[in-house]
Amino acid sequence: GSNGSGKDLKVINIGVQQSLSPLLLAKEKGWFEKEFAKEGIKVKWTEFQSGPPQFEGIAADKLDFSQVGNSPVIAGQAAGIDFKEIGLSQDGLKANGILVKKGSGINDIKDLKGKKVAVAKGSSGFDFLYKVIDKAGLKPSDVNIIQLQPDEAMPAFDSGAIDAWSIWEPFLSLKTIKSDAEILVDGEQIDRYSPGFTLVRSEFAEQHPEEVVRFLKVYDKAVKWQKAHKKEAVEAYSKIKGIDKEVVENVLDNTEPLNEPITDRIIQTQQETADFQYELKAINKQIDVKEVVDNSFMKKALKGGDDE
Amino acid sequence: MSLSIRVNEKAFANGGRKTSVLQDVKLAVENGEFLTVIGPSGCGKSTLLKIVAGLDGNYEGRISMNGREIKSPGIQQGFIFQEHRLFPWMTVEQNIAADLSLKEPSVRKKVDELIETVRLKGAEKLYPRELSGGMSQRVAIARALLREPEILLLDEPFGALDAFTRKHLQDVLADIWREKKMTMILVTHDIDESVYLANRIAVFTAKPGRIHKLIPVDLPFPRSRTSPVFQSIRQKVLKEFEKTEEFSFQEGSGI
Amino acid sequence: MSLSIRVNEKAFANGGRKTSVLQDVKLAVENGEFLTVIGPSGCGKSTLLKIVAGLDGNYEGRISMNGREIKSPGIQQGFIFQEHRLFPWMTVEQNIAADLSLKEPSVRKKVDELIETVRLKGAEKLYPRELSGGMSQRVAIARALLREPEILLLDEPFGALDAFTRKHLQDVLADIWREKKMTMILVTHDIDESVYLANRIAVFTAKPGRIHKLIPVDLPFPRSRTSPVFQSIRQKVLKEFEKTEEFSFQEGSGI
Amino acid sequence: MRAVSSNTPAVGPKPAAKHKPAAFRLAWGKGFVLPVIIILLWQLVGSLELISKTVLPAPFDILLTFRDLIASGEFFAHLGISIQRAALGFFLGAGLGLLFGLIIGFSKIAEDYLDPSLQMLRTVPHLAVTPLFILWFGFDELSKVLLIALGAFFPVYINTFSGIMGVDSKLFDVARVLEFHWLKQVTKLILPASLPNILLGIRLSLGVSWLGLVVAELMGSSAGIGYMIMDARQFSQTDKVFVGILIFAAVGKLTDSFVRVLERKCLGWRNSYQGNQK
Amino acid sequence: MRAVSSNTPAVGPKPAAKHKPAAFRLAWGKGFVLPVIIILLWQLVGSLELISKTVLPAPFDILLTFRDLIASGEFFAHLGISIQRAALGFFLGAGLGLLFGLIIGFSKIAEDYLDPSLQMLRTVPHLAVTPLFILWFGFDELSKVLLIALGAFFPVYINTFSGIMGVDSKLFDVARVLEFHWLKQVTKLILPASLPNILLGIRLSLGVSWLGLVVAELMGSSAGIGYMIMDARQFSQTDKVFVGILIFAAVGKLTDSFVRVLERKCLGWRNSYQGNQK
Ligand SMILES: Nc1ncnc2c1ncn2[C@@H]1O[C@H](COP(=O)(O)OP(=O)(O)OP(=O)(O)O)[C@@H](O)[C@H]1O
Ligand SMILES: Nc1ncnc2c1ncn2[C@@H]1O[C@H](COP(=O)(O)OP(=O)(O)OP(=O)(O)O)[C@@H](O)[C@H]1O
Ligand SMILES: [Mg+2]
Ligand SMILES: [Mg+2]
Repeated sequence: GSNGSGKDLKVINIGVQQSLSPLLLAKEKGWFEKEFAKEGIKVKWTEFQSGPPQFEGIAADKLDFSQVGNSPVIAGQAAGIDFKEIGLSQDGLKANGILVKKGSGINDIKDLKGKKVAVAKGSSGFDFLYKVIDKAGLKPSDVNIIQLQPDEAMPAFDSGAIDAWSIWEPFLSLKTIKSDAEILVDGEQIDRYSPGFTLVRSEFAEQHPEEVVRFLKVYDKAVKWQKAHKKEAVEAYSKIKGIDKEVVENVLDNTEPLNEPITDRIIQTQQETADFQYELKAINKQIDVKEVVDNSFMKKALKGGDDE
Repeated sequence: MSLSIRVNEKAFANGGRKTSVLQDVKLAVENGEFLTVIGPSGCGKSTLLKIVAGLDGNYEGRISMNGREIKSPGIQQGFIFQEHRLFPWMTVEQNIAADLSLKEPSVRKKVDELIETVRLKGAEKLYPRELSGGMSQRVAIARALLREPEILLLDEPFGALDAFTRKHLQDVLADIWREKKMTMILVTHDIDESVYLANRIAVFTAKPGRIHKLIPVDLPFPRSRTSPVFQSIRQKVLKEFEKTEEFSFQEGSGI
Repeated sequence: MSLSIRVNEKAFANGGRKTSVLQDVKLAVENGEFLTVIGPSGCGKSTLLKIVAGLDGNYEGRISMNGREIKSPGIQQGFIFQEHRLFPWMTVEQNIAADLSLKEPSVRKKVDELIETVRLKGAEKLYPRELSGGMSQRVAIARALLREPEILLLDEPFGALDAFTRKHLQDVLADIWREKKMTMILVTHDIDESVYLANRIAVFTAKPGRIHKLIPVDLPFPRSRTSPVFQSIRQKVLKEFEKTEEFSFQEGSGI
Repeated sequence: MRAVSSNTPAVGPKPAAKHKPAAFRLAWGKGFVLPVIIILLWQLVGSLELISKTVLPAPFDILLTFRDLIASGEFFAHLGISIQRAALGFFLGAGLGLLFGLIIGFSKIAEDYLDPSLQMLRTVPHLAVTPLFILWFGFDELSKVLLIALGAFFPVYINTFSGIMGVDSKLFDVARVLEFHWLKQVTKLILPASLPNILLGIRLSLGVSWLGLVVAELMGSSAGIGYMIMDARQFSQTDKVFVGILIFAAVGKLTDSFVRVLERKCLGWRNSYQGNQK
Repeated sequence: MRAVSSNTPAVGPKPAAKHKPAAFRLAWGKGFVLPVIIILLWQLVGSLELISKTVLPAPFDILLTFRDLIASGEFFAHLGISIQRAALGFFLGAGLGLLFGLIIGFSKIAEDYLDPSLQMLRTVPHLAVTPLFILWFGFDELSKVLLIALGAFFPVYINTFSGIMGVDSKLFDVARVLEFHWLKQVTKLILPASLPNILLGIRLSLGVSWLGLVVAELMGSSAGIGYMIMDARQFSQTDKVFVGILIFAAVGKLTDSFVRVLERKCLGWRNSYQGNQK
């Protein structure tokens, strides 16, 4: 059934965030273009700085595929946006952490009490920070939480205006390599996933299921290529983004790309996060995160191999 | 019975207080008549002219031309304003042509003739800020003359001119008036001028402005300023005018 | 030898072309003298007055008062501009007081007196846009008189006034001149006026403006306009003036 | 056409002059026609569910959200702090703008040295300088107020400066002849003459101050309408975003109307302003 | 004090009048004094390593980054696309602003119905309406250009409108007496009379268009100076951010200077403008 419903599809819209994802590699190499050209479909890339605009794009039918972190996904679902999570793109175990300055006297998560900690609300770092606070046996009110976007938190962190910073990659690598910062705690240490997901717009998936599979296959190729050609991948990212290879390598180590079905373990973590966000009134209704998970495409993609 | 002016009342709200400026001004101006208006400063002459031109509709009364009420201004009622009112972004010739195109040969020719007439040869390309007071006034005169209106309303058009240019332009005006048979209403402070040009002189009083006296001037053209009849009319106007001053000012008139 | 005027050359760049407006104007004005200036429209009278006031420094020559060069304007050289130049955001009385405070009793008193003198009682609170042409001119006169300058430069101060108000203010001016012993330079188009007020009359020619003739007026005050001496001087001025017109205009003068 | 009716208001028999308040009310009413039509269409589109709610919630839903926000007290807390920030920033920025505009308009030397630098500063994007503001001023109220002030500065500055440049040199000459002290030159000549332009600058600045909130409240804030909007956007709570947008529009319009009333009061002497009354 | 020197330029013996080009060059030079001082101080601070490089890189480092960006061709690609977007947005926005300003300034009816809505639109924050733009116009150039146009619209609109309100009613009367066709009223009276204000609006609009790039290029863009800045910010490449900021400042200043030259040319008839030449 590669024809039929595929007939009226002229172009697919892929959103890519400004982070180091195999999607970028595939984009550079033109793999998606090549694959979809077989069906006469064009590929349109749109770059984003953060998650929420991508949901706006999905809601407006202007975006078909994208990759987003755990927190925006929950917000998107709570807002009633029609999408499906079709794959796990990373587990994010080491993608989140809390940075402190070396010699700052904060050596344990308990020391965060009364300290100024920067975090961007609604980000994965936000959720992570609350988890850390909980783990340390503190209450959120024990810590002076300051809401700052990453690029604003950075000067604040450098100038000592804040004591700690709950942040994700590539900032963790950047800061630890380029300046005198160290990671107080990361997700691995408190066993906290910050998963990332591959999304598809629901309507698109219903109308063009085979193209969704095709997308996952190409993405799988990119993921595998990155794992197999680590050096070249580092080289490529470094060139595309203009950042140091050393940093890129570190980032890649911490954020290993995946292309897998979404496991129950991940779903459970997500549900916890969602409940927690509801508790905080960040989202205004209770959601069941399972509802947006759809592993069927991934299963087809992974077992099918080369079906053409 | 061509131009009929009836202004029962014209008032301004000056700082909340209503001040009556014109009252019971009734005038019938014949087709082709030359009426001059004199009166003390601030008596409402300019206000009357603006009403006649259709520039000010807020009055009680009715202005009609050949039976039709004048409600809005137009090129049929030419107007030379007391303060020149040139467009500062236009040169002398552009100001005279105004909305007409100087590229049109007929306009060009007429404009050039008028520039000659008002003695502004050589100043065609100057902007208003580069003109002397009298030059600006002459531009305004040329602008109004270009349109050859049926009625021409002139508000002290020669006030800023020297004696000779003034006399020259008075004659120009008289010539045009006779040739084109325009109806003219001219406001002036110069009694000689009013006698020299008018068929009839309206002498106004002040506060509120009313017609004090209408004095006919039955002299043939061209008129001689030194002739005894001229001088006697002049004296008469002066006497009537003096009375209006007594109405409005208590202090000695200083003459 | 109080006020010495020497303008070798004053030119304007009109559209790139340099036009000479004044040439070789040399005048010594005595302390307490009353000089009137007449000349064809556009000959440079206002320009000269501005130079004397220190408003225009771009000329070749030198103006000095009691030996000191005048380089900038100031209250010692009062100026009544040809176009009134009132501040549109100030009422009549505020315009007269200008930078002085009306709350000060001495200023208040003088302003009230001057308003009476220029016959603007009742119009104190009006804004310039609510004034007639003549009223505005009188405000400008009052503003200049308030400061009692040493030299008063008047650029056609009575042009927009009716005959009686004009005569009244001429007398007011003559009184002030005699009382305060001011030096006055008055530009006018009214030959009668110039003879009535002046010690000396400067007749200008045009293109470029030069002094054509200096005519002394040796008449006692108060002067009578009808006296034969007055009339003979008037005739002389007229004749000299006529000559200047012939210099500058080819066409018939129309008189 | 308004151009045809520039008469000065007169005490005349024309009814138009007498019923001004009614006319005024009518003019007000007219202003609502377009918004009401748009809102009705919008509600229609929303009710027919033609567009996803997340992208464009219907007016009625927005109203409900608005009610909830008011009921919870959240709304007025946000509004209060935002107004405070915007007002502080505006007064600081517009005040300095007026001052610099006057100084630079007044003195050629100041213009030569300062104006080019200020013109360069004008097109430096706010979003790009926030890190520097945080570095220099921290993330407290100060840096937010300063960021707003930075935006509010320029419209007033440029309009004041240009207003002064536009003052009729003939009136300057009068001031010179009357030997106005420089202070009098400013208060009696320059300020009144450039008032139309200054008020215009103030109107633009008020708008900019208000808009500046969005960027200012992005940084280290947890209250304010700008924060509310951006926070709601993070969570795709579009109805809340729209409540914010509507408040921005309403407050913007209100302050603007206020300045225009001021304009009408202060510019009574203008020979031109009459045109607006009809 | 400039107020003291409002003479019209004259062909006179004063040397000042003759050496205008030199004076002009000098004035230009003066404008650089302040920036140069600031840059030197900044370099000093940078060289002494008083401030972290990631927060405030030294001018020299910025220069090096700039050189690299130029060498790689990346810079001109970004600049080109940004200029194109800003220019399109500006022409669209300012053009419509002029049109609406004229229409609404000309007709009282249009004012009553349209102006209140436009004033409300004016304070709707860009960042908050981007979702709507995405919905209506997608992520393509169109929505970016429209977003910029939205910002560029208002300064020209308000300045034009207010410029028309400020036209001397005495000149309107002349136009009525001469029975100007409405088109002539616009071209021969209203446009020239409000030109000073319109040019002012254009200056402000140019600035806003340029600034609008930052927000416009935040949404689904992968090229442009605004994108470059925000992208570099994501990765803490502060030197690149500063290159962007400096380009913003430089282009802003350049376009502004251009309009001011235009101003000087178009407003030669003004009796007041002379003040600026000295
Ligand atoms: N727009 C206005 N608002 C209020 N009052 C006005 C207005 N225009 C004129 N006036 C008043 O109306 C009266 C008459 O003014 P007008 O200009 O008609 O006088 P005029 O006879 O032309 O005087 P002049 O000979 O001095 O020009 C004056 O007292 C003036 O104060
Ligand atoms: N700013 C200026 N720029 C260029 N030329 C000017 C300027 N001011 C005056 N002129 C020219 O200088 C000449 C003299 O002007 P001025 O105003 O001194 O004449 P005037 O003798 O006062 O005339 P009037 O009696 O008509 O007022 C005129 O030809 C005029 O065109
Ligand atoms: Mg009058
Ligand atoms: Mg003159």
